[in-house]
Amino acid sequence: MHMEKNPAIPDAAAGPAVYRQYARQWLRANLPEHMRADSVGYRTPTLDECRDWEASMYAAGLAGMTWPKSYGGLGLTLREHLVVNKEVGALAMPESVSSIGKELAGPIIQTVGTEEQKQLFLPRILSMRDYWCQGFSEPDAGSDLARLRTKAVPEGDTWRINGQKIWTSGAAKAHYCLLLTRTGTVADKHRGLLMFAVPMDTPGIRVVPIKSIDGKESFAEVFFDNVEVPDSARLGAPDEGWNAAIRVLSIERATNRMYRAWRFECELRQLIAACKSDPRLATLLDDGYYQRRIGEVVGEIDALKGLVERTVDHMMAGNKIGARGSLTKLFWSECHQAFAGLALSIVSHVNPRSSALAQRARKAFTTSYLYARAETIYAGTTEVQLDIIAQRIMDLPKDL
Amino acid sequence: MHMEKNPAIPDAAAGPAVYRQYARQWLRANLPEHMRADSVGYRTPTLDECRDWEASMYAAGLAGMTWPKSYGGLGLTLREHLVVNKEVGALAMPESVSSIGKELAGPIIQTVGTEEQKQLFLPRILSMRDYWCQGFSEPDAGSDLARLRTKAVPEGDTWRINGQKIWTSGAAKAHYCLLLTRTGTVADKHRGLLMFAVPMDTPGIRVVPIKSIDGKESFAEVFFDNVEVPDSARLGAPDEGWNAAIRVLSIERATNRMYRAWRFECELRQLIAACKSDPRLATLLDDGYYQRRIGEVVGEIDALKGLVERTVDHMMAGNKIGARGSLTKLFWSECHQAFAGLALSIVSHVNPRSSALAQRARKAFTTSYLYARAETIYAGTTEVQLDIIAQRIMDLPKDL
Amino acid sequence: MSDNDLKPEEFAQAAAEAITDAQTRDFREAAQVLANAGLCGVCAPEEAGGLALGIEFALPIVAEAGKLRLQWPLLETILIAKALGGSALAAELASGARVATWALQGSLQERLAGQARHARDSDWVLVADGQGGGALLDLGSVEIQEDGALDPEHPQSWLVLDSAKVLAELDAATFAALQRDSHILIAGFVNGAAEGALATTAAYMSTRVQFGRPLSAKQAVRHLLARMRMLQEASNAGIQRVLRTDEYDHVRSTRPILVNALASAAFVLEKSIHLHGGMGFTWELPLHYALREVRKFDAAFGSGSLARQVGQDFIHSI
Amino acid sequence: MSDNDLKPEEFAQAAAEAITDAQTRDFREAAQVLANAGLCGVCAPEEAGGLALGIEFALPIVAEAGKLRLQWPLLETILIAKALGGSALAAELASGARVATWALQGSLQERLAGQARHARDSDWVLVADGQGGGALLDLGSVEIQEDGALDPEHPQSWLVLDSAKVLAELDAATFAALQRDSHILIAGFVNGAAEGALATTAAYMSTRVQFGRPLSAKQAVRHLLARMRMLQEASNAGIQRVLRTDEYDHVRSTRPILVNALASAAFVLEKSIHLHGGMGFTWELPLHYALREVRKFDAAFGSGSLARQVGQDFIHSI
Repeated sequence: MHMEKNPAIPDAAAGPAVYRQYARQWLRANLPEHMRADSVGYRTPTLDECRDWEASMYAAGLAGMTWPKSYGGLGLTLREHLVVNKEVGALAMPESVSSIGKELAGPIIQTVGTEEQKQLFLPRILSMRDYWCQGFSEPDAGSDLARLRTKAVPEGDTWRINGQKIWTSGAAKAHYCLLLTRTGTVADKHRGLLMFAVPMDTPGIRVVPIKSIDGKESFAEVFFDNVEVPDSARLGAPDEGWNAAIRVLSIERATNRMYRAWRFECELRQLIAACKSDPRLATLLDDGYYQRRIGEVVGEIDALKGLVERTVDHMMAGNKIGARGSLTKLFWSECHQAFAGLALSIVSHVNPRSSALAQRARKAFTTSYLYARAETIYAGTTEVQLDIIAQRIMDLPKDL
Repeated sequence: MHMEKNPAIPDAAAGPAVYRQYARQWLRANLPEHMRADSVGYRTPTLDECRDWEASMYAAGLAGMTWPKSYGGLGLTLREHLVVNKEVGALAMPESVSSIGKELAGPIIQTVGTEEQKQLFLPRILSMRDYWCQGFSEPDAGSDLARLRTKAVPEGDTWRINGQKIWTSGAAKAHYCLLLTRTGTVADKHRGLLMFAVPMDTPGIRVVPIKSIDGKESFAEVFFDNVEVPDSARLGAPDEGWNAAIRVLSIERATNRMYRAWRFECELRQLIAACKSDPRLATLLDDGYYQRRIGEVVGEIDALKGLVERTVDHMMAGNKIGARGSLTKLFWSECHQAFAGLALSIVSHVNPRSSALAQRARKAFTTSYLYARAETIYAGTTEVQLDIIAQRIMDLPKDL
Repeated sequence: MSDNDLKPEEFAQAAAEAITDAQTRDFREAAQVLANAGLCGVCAPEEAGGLALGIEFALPIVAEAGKLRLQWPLLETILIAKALGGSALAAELASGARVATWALQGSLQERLAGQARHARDSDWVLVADGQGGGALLDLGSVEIQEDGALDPEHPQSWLVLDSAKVLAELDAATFAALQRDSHILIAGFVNGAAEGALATTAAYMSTRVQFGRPLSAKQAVRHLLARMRMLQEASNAGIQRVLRTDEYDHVRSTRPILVNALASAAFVLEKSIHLHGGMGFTWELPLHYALREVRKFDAAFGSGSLARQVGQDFIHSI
Repeated sequence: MSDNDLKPEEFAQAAAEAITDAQTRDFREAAQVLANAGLCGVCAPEEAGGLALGIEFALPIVAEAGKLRLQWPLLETILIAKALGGSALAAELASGARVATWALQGSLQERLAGQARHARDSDWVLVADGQGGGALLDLGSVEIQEDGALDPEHPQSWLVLDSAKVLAELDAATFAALQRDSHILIAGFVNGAAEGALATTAAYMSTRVQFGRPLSAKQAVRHLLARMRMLQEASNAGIQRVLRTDEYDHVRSTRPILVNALASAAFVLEKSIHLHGGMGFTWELPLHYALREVRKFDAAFGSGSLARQVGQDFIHSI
């Protein structure tokens, strides 16, 4: 099938089928073969290759779907966002290298930023000129923000920041840090939290990478030692930024990476295609155990797609998303982690005589299994999600 | 193979192989075909048939293994008890209709009973002349004994008892109730608990059967309305009886129904034999899913046997069993409940054209599936066992 | 019916009332009550006295039936009335004069069909003809063998079809479409059963006090309930999704979501019973009826065979 | 060796010390330390310089290796030294002069064998000969292909055997007995790994404070840890049991308990990592090494094929 590399961006009014067809065609025509994780020609893309790819997606009308036109977005709705996500998921492309910027910093700045900040930051995020990192977690605080210690002290027109952050994804490459500090003391608990956009080249910032079990160094500890920033780096009034972050996090938990359900399916396809490419692995596909487990996974993927599409319907109808993102996050992470175990058990049958596609799958799904260890931890652990569902969705009394 | 119906009871000194061989031979030669749950000729045995069977087992030296000879027992060790249990488990015989007497009342009376009580009660339990029921649980107390309300008030040489019990197994057929009461008020919480052996024909006792989801009426609510018993019905001083019960319960949790692991295996054999007897069901045994699940179950059964045998070794070496019975109870109940689901899914393929053995398995394993709902509830729920393991085995601090 | 403002979810309340009423009556009276409320003919054509609505309007009705544990072949009657088109037979179902059930296993060709609910009380039964289509049979012409092992009150029925009288035939396309609809409604029914059980259990856990606190204060209980909710919601969302075509107007496969719904509902019901403790094991607590019903449908779809089929289909699609 | 009072469990402490010492040294020095402590030749005959003890004495040693995450083919060397009898080869292994590993998949006949640990550093490798027996090969004569996908530091090795030099041959009976022993030791190794992880995790949960209380105060955490303990203890009890013959002096099948140990250890390790939160996902927390090791053994036994085989065997036994 011939795929045109640069078809015209369709008018969203033409309907989801047209936009989805366009997205599908553009992505498949333009994603380099070596960036497709299910291709035998795959090699880990460089940061610049990822940046260029995402920038070209943006230029093609496939990023910033819901951001206002005035700040570089397409001004469309979650509906088109979902349509694009389905096609993003269906193709084994790399994860965004700018997810903190696009999913967290951008939405927070849209909520609490000054007009100047919006003009400055937002278009650069979409066009992949700036990467952001997130400075919320601290070594002793965990999910308990009342224990946050990083301190911001006003000194005339500037702020002096001291403290330490951990689990900061992409700190090494980031241009800005979305930094959460407190203006008072730890005794203030949840009051007095102040957010900044701190340029990462500010003197006094030191990044120490953390190696994760999947072999990556994608997160880091970040030390702030007498870091001075101007007041214009402040995002909102004290507490305003953090309150916005809480809202954004709860919305983003529901709307972020909507492609996950479709990527999950894409991975399942990759796994099966790899088995089919190799006579010995193909016999596994005749085994009732794998057939049944695959059938269960297909059912889970459909249910997950249902949760995602319902979220979009719900929000398009003007409802607040509330805590419902926890259902999607929890369901996805548990199903996908179990799938990662299943996939590992299949690719464990690969040996040096297996097909090239099977070899590729072996690497991809082994890494995926290791990475999946984090899926029940990040963005709120399983236990946190269960607490949220019990308390905020089911309204179960803790005590009479 | 010819099986002698009445071989001589061997001397335990001859070693476990001899005793096991004897037990195996005797049980297989004497259990009526219609009482074997894996036989096409099976029909639910009557209470009298069960009584006669257990009485004949006792006469054959296969019950009361560890009870003192002076009270009708065989005066042997847990080692012989285990040996017999293995063969009891390996044959699909009915559950004991006198388990409360044999597993609870008997051991408690041995611990706190007067010599007179021991002489009176113990031999009659073993010879199946008396059935006992257990009167511990109450409607509002659950596992929280501090809320026990059934009251015993001394009146001269007698006690007057008022209250209500629930989940009393076998109350309708029982001759005696092992009854837990309190002498003071609920404010005393765990103090002042007094145990009695109450004849069930005492005026003022009313039994209301409870139908369970497996269709049986094996437990009941029992109402005590101004029930008068002589002081000789008292088992131990206040608190003594209950403290003995706690010890007995913890030992029994570990040593009771040791046959379970071997019965579990016996059920798995029955299930597979039923499949093999029917061409359509036999194809399920070629399905990798069922093969793999059966393999996992076999591994679980072996681990369970290991836990049981280790308990015997441990106690034979003079150690206290402590909370370790919780490991066995929990592991058995979870594995067996999951197996019941697997078995149901297999016998769900039975239709009117299936073999007689398959029809029998359909009935047996459907009932087993329903009954298995109780296995994570009775004798301490799964949650209670997990709490015990966390606290008493792992010594996990609840607070610093 | 041309009322475009009608919303499927509005049917739930009305259905719940009719079903609750029907549950106080005998089988035949129940037929009248359910039919009079428009439930039996919700998808039947107007000329048969039906409301001519899509399957999405039957779904909330059937979900209520699951929630309320209705023992009556409502989803079967709705579907068969729909499939029979404008015929007199459809009118008899829509009016409650007749009741139909569906034997989900076997076929006319095999002369044995099974897993029909309430066959003893119903008039007609739909079976596969063994050649891709379906056949509506007069239950008076078949021998009914009941298997009460799983549910003595509402046994699974097997039908010996040696002298079956065929009342109507469904062509392969109609029968296939009807099977698709049945997957959706059965998924909706068992998911409704799970939703009802979850509500009952959460309420019980919130009011049942032990050691001075409600059981729902215990994290183990809260987390288990939350997990049950997650599964039930996911399954529900999947069912809603399969009602809709995709952006390209293709219908979606219904089997995966039925696999998911059956597994999730069984989990929710089993755990609901467990969480009720001793009470959960009594006949009195009605959750076991729902569990039996879910297990009957599970058996009807070959207990695991459906998941295997979904897996095979997906594998073949690659 | 005639000291009848020797108890297997007494070996654990001495083994732990030697293993801890070995972990500070390079591969060759480690061989000396482990051999000098009597570990390599624990089951080798006395004429080969071994202790001539039964496999039950190797078990606590190997469990310690699992617990301490020793990266050295200790269980392989112990087993191969045992199987080689009184030969000079056995003496070289018992003395630490040579180190042997075992390729658990493939065969000489297939000219490909795989899933050998530490093949790059070892001298010899045992492989199936493809006709029921085993063959000890000189690793210098085979081509080693490493697959670091699961474990870049200690990759899974595949061996191309086209010009393999055979040093010794094991007959079918010896090889079968050795495989039985290997199941026990591998089960013991992964169970030891689980035991170690559980201890680490329980300690972390008891000291890590959140919202003013240790994480172990949370019931969800306590219950998960308790469940992990149950699995680990059950698996351990099963391994101990399989060491002993039954009342009739029959040996017991070792595969079921290996299936159980591999599954339980993977569960315990995965959940241990999960319970450590963000810390659990870092390379720094060493539990991931143990998880990789368990997954390598799981792969070596065909990742699920072993459970299927156990199921088939049981089915055939009826």
